[in-house]
Parts: sequence; C-alpha cells; structure tokens
Amino acid sequence: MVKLGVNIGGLNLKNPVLTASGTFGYGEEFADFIDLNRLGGFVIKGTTINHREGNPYPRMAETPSGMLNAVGLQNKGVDYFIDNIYPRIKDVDSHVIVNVSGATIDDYVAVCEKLTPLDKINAIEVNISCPNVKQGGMAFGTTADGAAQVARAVRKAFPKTVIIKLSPNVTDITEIARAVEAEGADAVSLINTLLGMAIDIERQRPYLSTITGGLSGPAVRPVAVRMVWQVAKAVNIPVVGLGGIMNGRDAIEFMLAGARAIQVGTANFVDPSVTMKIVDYIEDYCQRHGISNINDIVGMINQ
Amino acid sequence: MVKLGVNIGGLNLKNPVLTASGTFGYGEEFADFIDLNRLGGFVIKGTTINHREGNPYPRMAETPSGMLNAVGLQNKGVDYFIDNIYPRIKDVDSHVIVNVSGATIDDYVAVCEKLTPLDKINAIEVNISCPNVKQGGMAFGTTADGAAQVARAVRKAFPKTVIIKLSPNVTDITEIARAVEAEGADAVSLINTLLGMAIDIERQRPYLSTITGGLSGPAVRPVAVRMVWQVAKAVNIPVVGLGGIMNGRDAIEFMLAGARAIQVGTANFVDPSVTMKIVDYIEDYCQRHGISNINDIVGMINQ
Amino acid sequence: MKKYILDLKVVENRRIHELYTLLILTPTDGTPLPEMLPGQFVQVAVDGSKTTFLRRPISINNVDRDNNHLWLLVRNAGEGTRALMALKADNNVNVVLPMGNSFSMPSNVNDEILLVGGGVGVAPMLYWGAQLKAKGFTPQFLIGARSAKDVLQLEEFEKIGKVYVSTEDGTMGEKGLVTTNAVLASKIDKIYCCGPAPMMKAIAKVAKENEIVCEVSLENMMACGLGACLCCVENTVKGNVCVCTEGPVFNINELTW
Amino acid sequence: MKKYILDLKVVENRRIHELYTLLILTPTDGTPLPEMLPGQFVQVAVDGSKTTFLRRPISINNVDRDNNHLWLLVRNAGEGTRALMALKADNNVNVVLPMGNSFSMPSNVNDEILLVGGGVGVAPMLYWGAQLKAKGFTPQFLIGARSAKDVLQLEEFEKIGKVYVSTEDGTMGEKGLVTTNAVLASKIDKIYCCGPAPMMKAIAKVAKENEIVCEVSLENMMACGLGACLCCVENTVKGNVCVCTEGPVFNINELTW
Repeated sequence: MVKLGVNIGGLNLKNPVLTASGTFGYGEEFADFIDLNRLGGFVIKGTTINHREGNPYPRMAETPSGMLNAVGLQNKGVDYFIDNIYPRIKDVDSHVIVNVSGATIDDYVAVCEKLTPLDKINAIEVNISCPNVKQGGMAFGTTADGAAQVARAVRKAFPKTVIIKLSPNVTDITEIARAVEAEGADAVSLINTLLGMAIDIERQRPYLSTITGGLSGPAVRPVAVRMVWQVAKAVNIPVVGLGGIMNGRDAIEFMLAGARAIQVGTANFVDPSVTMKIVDYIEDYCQRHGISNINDIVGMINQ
Repeated sequence: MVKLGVNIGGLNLKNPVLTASGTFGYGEEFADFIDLNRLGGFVIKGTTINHREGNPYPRMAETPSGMLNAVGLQNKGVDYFIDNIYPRIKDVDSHVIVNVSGATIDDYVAVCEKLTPLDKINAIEVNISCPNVKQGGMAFGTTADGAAQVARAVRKAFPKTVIIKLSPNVTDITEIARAVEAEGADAVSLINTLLGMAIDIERQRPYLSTITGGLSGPAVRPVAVRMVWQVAKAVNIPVVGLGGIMNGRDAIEFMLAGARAIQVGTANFVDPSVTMKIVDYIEDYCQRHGISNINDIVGMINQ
Repeated sequence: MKKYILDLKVVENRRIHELYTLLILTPTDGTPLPEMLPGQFVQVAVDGSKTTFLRRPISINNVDRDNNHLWLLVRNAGEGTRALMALKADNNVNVVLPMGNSFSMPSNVNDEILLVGGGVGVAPMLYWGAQLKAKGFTPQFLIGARSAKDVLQLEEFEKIGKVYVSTEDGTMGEKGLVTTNAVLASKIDKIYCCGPAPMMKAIAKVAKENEIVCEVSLENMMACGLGACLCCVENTVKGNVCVCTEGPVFNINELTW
Repeated sequence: MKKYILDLKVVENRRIHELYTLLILTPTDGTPLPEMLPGQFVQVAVDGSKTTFLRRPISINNVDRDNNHLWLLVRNAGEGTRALMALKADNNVNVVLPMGNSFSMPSNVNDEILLVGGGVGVAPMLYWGAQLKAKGFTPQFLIGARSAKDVLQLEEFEKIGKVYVSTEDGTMGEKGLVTTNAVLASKIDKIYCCGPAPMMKAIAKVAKENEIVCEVSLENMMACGLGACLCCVENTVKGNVCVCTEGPVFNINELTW
C-alpha cells in the first residue's frame, strides 16, 4: 500500500490530485465521469464579492498544445455560491477549496469573511494572478508588495488554510513567493496562466475580445515545472504545482520538481475523467519505484 | 508586385524574413535546401570574445509543441569567425547579422569593435537574454538598468545597426524595450527563449545537464505575439518578432501584431526549407488581401 | 441527462461533399448508444493533428437505433475537423456525449413546423425532423445552400417531409437566401433553425416580425462542452450563459439579437 | 555531400519484432535515391503524434538500389517512433537525407573486420557489411541481444558474412554480453560498432586493450541534424562537436571515453 496523503498548509489531502480553478466548474459538471470522492480536493472557480458577467465572447482560442482564455472571472458572487452551490457540494468526501478573487483588498477580505463560517471550506486559494481582469487580479501578483498586501489581509480574514496562487508573468517568482510566505500564507500554488495572444490573420484581428488572454495547456508545462522547482527551493511552505498537467507522468514531474500537490486544469476539457487516471498512475508509479510514501518523491531531483 | 522590403533601423531588408540566432548555424548548413540570397537576412549564432565550449550534453529535450535547449553559447570566438567563417559567407546577397553575447560589458564591446571593420556586417543583434549562461546573458536582460548598460556600450562600440534581443522572462518587457531605445538601440528583437525545465520521471532527474533551459517552438508563440504587440506600441524603433514561427501564417501574425520583420528559429530544424515557403506565403498573402506594400500590415490590428 | 465517455468505431466515412463528410459510428464494445436528444451535440477527441488540442463539438445528425449507429456530419473547418474527415473505417474515436439541451417539442400536432438549415447547420435538423415525424408531427424543411451541389442529405430529408430549397445561384429551388423563400410566407407556427450566424439572425428577424415561435442552435467556439470553462458564452437576456449547457438551442427571445 | 528533402512512400512496413519495424521506402516521384554512405542517417518527419515536434534521426539500414528502396529499422523509443511504426503501405513520409559522416573504408582487403551491433544498433551494420563485401572485404558480424528472438535481421547478415551471436539468456550463440564473445579473442584488425552506450564503451575498451582500430556510431539526441543547433554534442578530444555532422561515426581515439 502506497501512502498517498499529503498535507498542504494544514489541509490533509487523501492524495495530491486537485483540480484547477476555472477548469472544473463546481465539480458537479464532472460527476458523470469521475468519483469526486477520489480527488484530493477540487478548487472551484474564481469567486468575487459581487456577480461578474466576465468578458465578451469570444473568450477562447486554441494554440499549439494549449489554449488562450479570457473568461474574466464570470461568476454569480460569493452569496450566490453560499446559498445555491455550497449546499449541493458540501457533502462530498473531498476538500472543496474556493478560489477567491477581487479588484481591491477589501473585496478579498469581504469574500474571506463570508467563507469563514462554512464548515466544508477549510481552504481558500487566493487569485492574485488573473490576467483577464482590468483591476486587481494580476496587478497584485506581479509585485512582491502587491502580493504581500493581499496575503496579509486574507491571512487576517480567513483563519483556515490560505493558498496564494502566483502569476508566472514576473521576472522572479521566488521573490513573490517569499513575500507571501512572510505574510503567513500556508501554501502557494503556481502557475496561473501566461499572458498570451493570437491573431486571426484573415480577419486581421485578435481571436479574443480582450486581445490578450491566459495561456494554459501542455505548451506551458516546461515553464511551470521550472517555476515550481525554483519556488520549492525558495520557500518552506508547500507548493501546489500546476500548468499543463495532462496525465500521470506530468503530475509526477511536478512532484519531483518540488510540488507537494498538483492541480489538473485544461486537461479536464480534453478528458473529463483524467483526474482518476492520474490518481491511479501516481499510485502505480510509486509501487513501480518502490516508494511507500508519496511525500518521498517531493523535490526528489534536488537530492 | 508586392513591395516586400522593410527597413530595420537603417538596414534595408529585401523581405521581412530573417533567421534566428542559434538555429541557422552560419547559413551554409542550409545552402542545400534554400537560396540564402532570397532571405531578408540571417542572424548567425551567438558570438563571444573567446572560444566557448558551451554546456555539457544533454542539451536538448522535446516538449509539447516545443523544445528546451541549453547550448550555452558554444562558439569558437569572434576571431575564429572573422578569419574562418566570414570569408566564406561575405558574398551572400543578403544581410548577415552577427548575434553578439558576452559575460561582461567589456566582452560585448570587444566583440563589437572587432566586427565594426567588416563590410558585410551592417548589423548586430545583441543578446542580453540568453538563459543558458551563468554570467551575463539573461542577467543583463531582466532589468532595465542592465539592459541599458549593454545598449549604451554597444551603441558606442558599433556604428552600424544595433538590434537588442530581449528576454521574455520579465514582468514588463516594455520597460526593458524603452530603456534600450533610450540608449540609442536601432531596433529590438523578441522573444528569446522562455526559461523552462523538464524531468525524466523514470530516472528522476532533469533532461538537461543544466537543469533549466530555453523553451522555443510554437508552444511559446502566443506569449511572443503578445510581447511583440506590447513592445511595438511602447517604442518607436522597429520590432523584430520571433518565437515559434512555423509557417507563413505565423509570420503574418507577428507582423499584424507590430513586427516589421520576423525571425524563423526552431522551425528550421523541422523543415530546413521553411524560410522560402514563408517568403512565398507573405507575398501571396499580400496579393490575396490587396496589400501592395508589406509595411502596411505592420501593427494592423491596432488600427 | 447522464453523459458518457465512449470509444466509437468508424463504421463508414461517407464523403458526401468536397467539404463535408458523414461519419457513421458505433460503440466499439457493441453496447447500445445512450439516450440522445435532437439538438444535442457530442465532443469528439482529435488524434493525428499536431495543432489540435481540444475536442471538437459536432451536432448529432442522426441516431440510427436499428443499427446502433451515430451519424455525425463533419465540415472541413480547420485542422481538427480535417483530421476527423480523414478517419477511416475501423478507426476509433473517443467521444463524450450527449452534450447540451435540445429542441423543445411543439405542443400541437397540427402546428405548421419549419426546420431551417444552412450549410452544415442541416445536421441537427435530420434527427429532429425524424423525431418530430415519429411523434406525429409534420415537419417541413427549408435548406439553404450556395449551389445545388451544396444541398446536403436531400434524400434523407425528403424521406421525412416536404423540402424547400434556396440556393444563392438558383441551381436548385428558389434563387436567393432562405429568408426570401416563399415557404416563409405561408402559415408557420414554429421555426427551428441552425446555420451560419447571419442566416439565423435573418430568420430570427422574420420570425419576430411574424410572431412565429423560433428556436436557433448556436455554434459558439467551445473548450470543455460541460459548462466548466465558460468560454462559449452567449450574451442573453439573462447575461452571459454557456452555449454548451444552457444551449446550444435557444428561443430567440432569450437572445439579444 | 548534397542533402535533399524528399517525400518517400512506404512500400512496406515489416513488423519484424514487437519493438522494431522495418520501413521500406521509395521516392514518391520515382526518382533514384541520392547517394548515401554506410553510417549515415536520415531525419524523418513525424506526423500523427501530438507530442512529437522534431524529426527523428534513423540510421540507414540498407539502400536497395535494384528496387530504389531505402530501409529504415525503427525501434519503439517513444511517441515519435511509435507514430513511425504505425505507418502503413502507401503512406508518405518526409525525409531529409543523407546526414552525417560515414564509416571509413579499411585499406587492406585482407584485414579481419568485425561489425558489432547491439539492439537497433545492428541497423547501420547491414548496409556497411554489404558495401564492404561489395568492395572485396570479408566482414564478420557480432550481434548482441537479450534473447534469440531479439536478434534482428539475422538472415540478412548471414547472406553477407559469418555471424557471431551473444545473447544475455543464452538462447542463441554464446551466453553473455558481446564483449565476452570468443570471436573477440581471434585476430581482428578493425571493429565497427553501434549499440547502446555501455556496449560501445565496453567494446572500445576491448579494442584499446588489444590495439584494434575501432569506430563507433553514436546516437546522441538531436534536433536539427544539420550542425546548426549544437544540441547533440559529444565531448571529444577536440572539445564538444556535433554528432550529426562530425559524427555519428567516431574513431574511439577521438572520444574521451
């Protein structure tokens, strides 16, 4: 028996496989394909204090081994989540992590305060790296000061596990990671999407209504693995790795680089059952390599 | 007849198609496949003041729609180039642009001074963004101050066209571009490779001897197009676009985003004749769209 | 409705047009195809294309229960669909199905029902027409195309009901766009429409002017097809909603056209 | 030597082993294959694999001039080569050829010449053996494999010269590694070797100890195959050199083994 449990800043996950915010809805959308109870946890989509319509269509463009999106945090607001979604998903035997977004520090705090009383929500992921909103979002995530401000505020406002989701669109991601660690963040997750763009050359205009959008998918994986490796060496808090994980091999790659847990994002679009295959692969990999505890492979390439 | 000529900081190119440094050797390697005289120009590989052995093997890993490399500026030094390579390529009816690299400002200056007397070398591309060398390289390219220092020095040392090659591994590439423009750079080229990493999960070690390397190929194209678009709006000097251009469509995409010329890099490995196809495609595209001068499409999506 | 991930085998790839092919698929393991409603679509995985990453949403053209066959009409719309068009008999494809909502059943069997399809937009109308006929309705069809050769599956439609055709060059039926076809001047109670956006908007205008109930099937670009990614949204009177789950079928009154 | 980019058609995909296939190719336009030397390789474009981006370097196994056929022995080494193994007769592949240097011709027809191949490393030895024989030499072969079933193209080699075999499990020839094969105790003037790095290094050691001239063919990972990318370098007595242009064949005295 391989021990697959990992601890992310106080949160005990039955296995290291999470889903990435914005790629898994509220989990329910995937219930026909997978057993949600077999996930380490799932991160539900970016939640803001107020309802947001998001950006106009078109919001998506396919690129080589990837996709650009510019959803812009469309969601019905935290109250709608609490009243309508939470009751439906609160009995899942897995962790539900809410991704929290805001345009101002006060917004982040307000959402945190509303989430704190919910028994099932034992962790939040704080999005300081959304490339698709004008205010807040990535603006906070591209300077150590901005990131620290958000981390400090949510640390006070949410007494349970705080994971800060980092932007890759920076010169030195370790600086941002250290800044949020210093403010008491329990963990960091990375990477959010790379800012990208694609043009329809026949119509001579960008594919996205917002011109630029966030690049995800296996195309970005080498960048994500590199940043996870850098950050894992730079901080003492756990690192949750994501960015182009398509299968179990990729999940292991992130863990060897230093991720204690991983998130599956865009791959859910391609194969809605992929998370179960990844859980199985990880167990099989450990058995094949004589590893009795998954924690033993975290950061193994540095040994 | 479509006018395909473009001017890059004083350098008149017969068409906008260049090749990227480090992907085209000294041009001769491709002479069996293409007519070098039909290129706008070609950028020869990173040249340093002294011979460099580069990094140990393995230096390459394939990734989804891309590849990582960690060559580390292997070259025989500028004197060897001048004595042995230059005489063989100086009669080509196309522009030869030398990519100049250095670990110190003095290194850059020394190479520039040696290249200045060469009649055929009317432009240099200054590499302040190589991710695969310990000193210099990307260190200069990730701060506006560092980039400005190099630009200032080479501007004094080389009286002909100076193109500065920018690193994408930064928070704000427009800041770097403006800094080198202010120091008198004639043009900028972007993007160099994204810093990435890949791990052999069965051997539990990185594929590259240097752990991290530079990611190129179509995977990075959305990031490159975005940065070209940002920089073209931010500076008044011409922008040379590169990053994952695989075919004529991709070349047009960069030009619509604001590039006045483009470089073909990794695609040369996949199809050694691809540059000729791109030249043909660009002409055909202009005819199809009723464009009589290629310069008219530069930055067209902003109109 | 429960969704499934199935491996289907290509029974036949029937190249019915230069730009269109009819893929006839059946489960590799022989199990009966799950319930699927007219107007729904499937998400087809694409192998063999370096540039295609996401699944391709394809309308359900027909479900042939007698043979346990799923029909997909595929248009050459890029590298992904070209890879699908290149499939050969006995190749396997992985499909997620069924996705989205469906056309709403008319209440009165005496209603005059017109199914309008343009280009590959005829695809859902075949399955929907067959279902309507089976339920005792008398659907009529209006097909728009550039030229006679572009009128797809005409024989199949004629088996179900009366077919009106408009071609831009007049080589079949009336010359002109579907919106000027004489059938639209007759009494119609309900229109179902699928085709290029300009055509659907023009039909919606006709329907509104004549107070005809009208449903259209949208083809916004999609990633997940499951309502998770929020990429395929249409701006409706309720705000941005996912075409993949709230649609693809919308009553025109829900849209902001 | 001039290099060409050619479209070749698959004449036959002969699956000779669970992990190896023999692709027999011919130019689609019927023109004669260009000059190619033993030890050279070709760069094969890979379609139909989402994860494969670069060409795959494959040794020239044989050039059958009578039939204008190029033989490539392909080993299942990952997704790229798997896509090549899945090619079917009449499929086309795009190939750049010929790449790299070649084995050097021995000077004396009476030299005792041993060609050593391990695994897919036997590939270049077939073409080289045939050329040597044609020039009046008497090449002998030493083939190493895990088991009898893994000894590739034995019949082809036996047509050219005497074949010695070492298998790890002893199911054919001598039991053990090639380095312990009795033939190495006989008088040998020149060894040509291709196979896994540990095998080549072991053979190089034997050659050095016995002062036998020895050339090995390296298989470093490559991108361009043209000497442009500098990825496939081997550390030699001259420093880092490209295996794709300065090699793949090296005299062991040039290497730092």
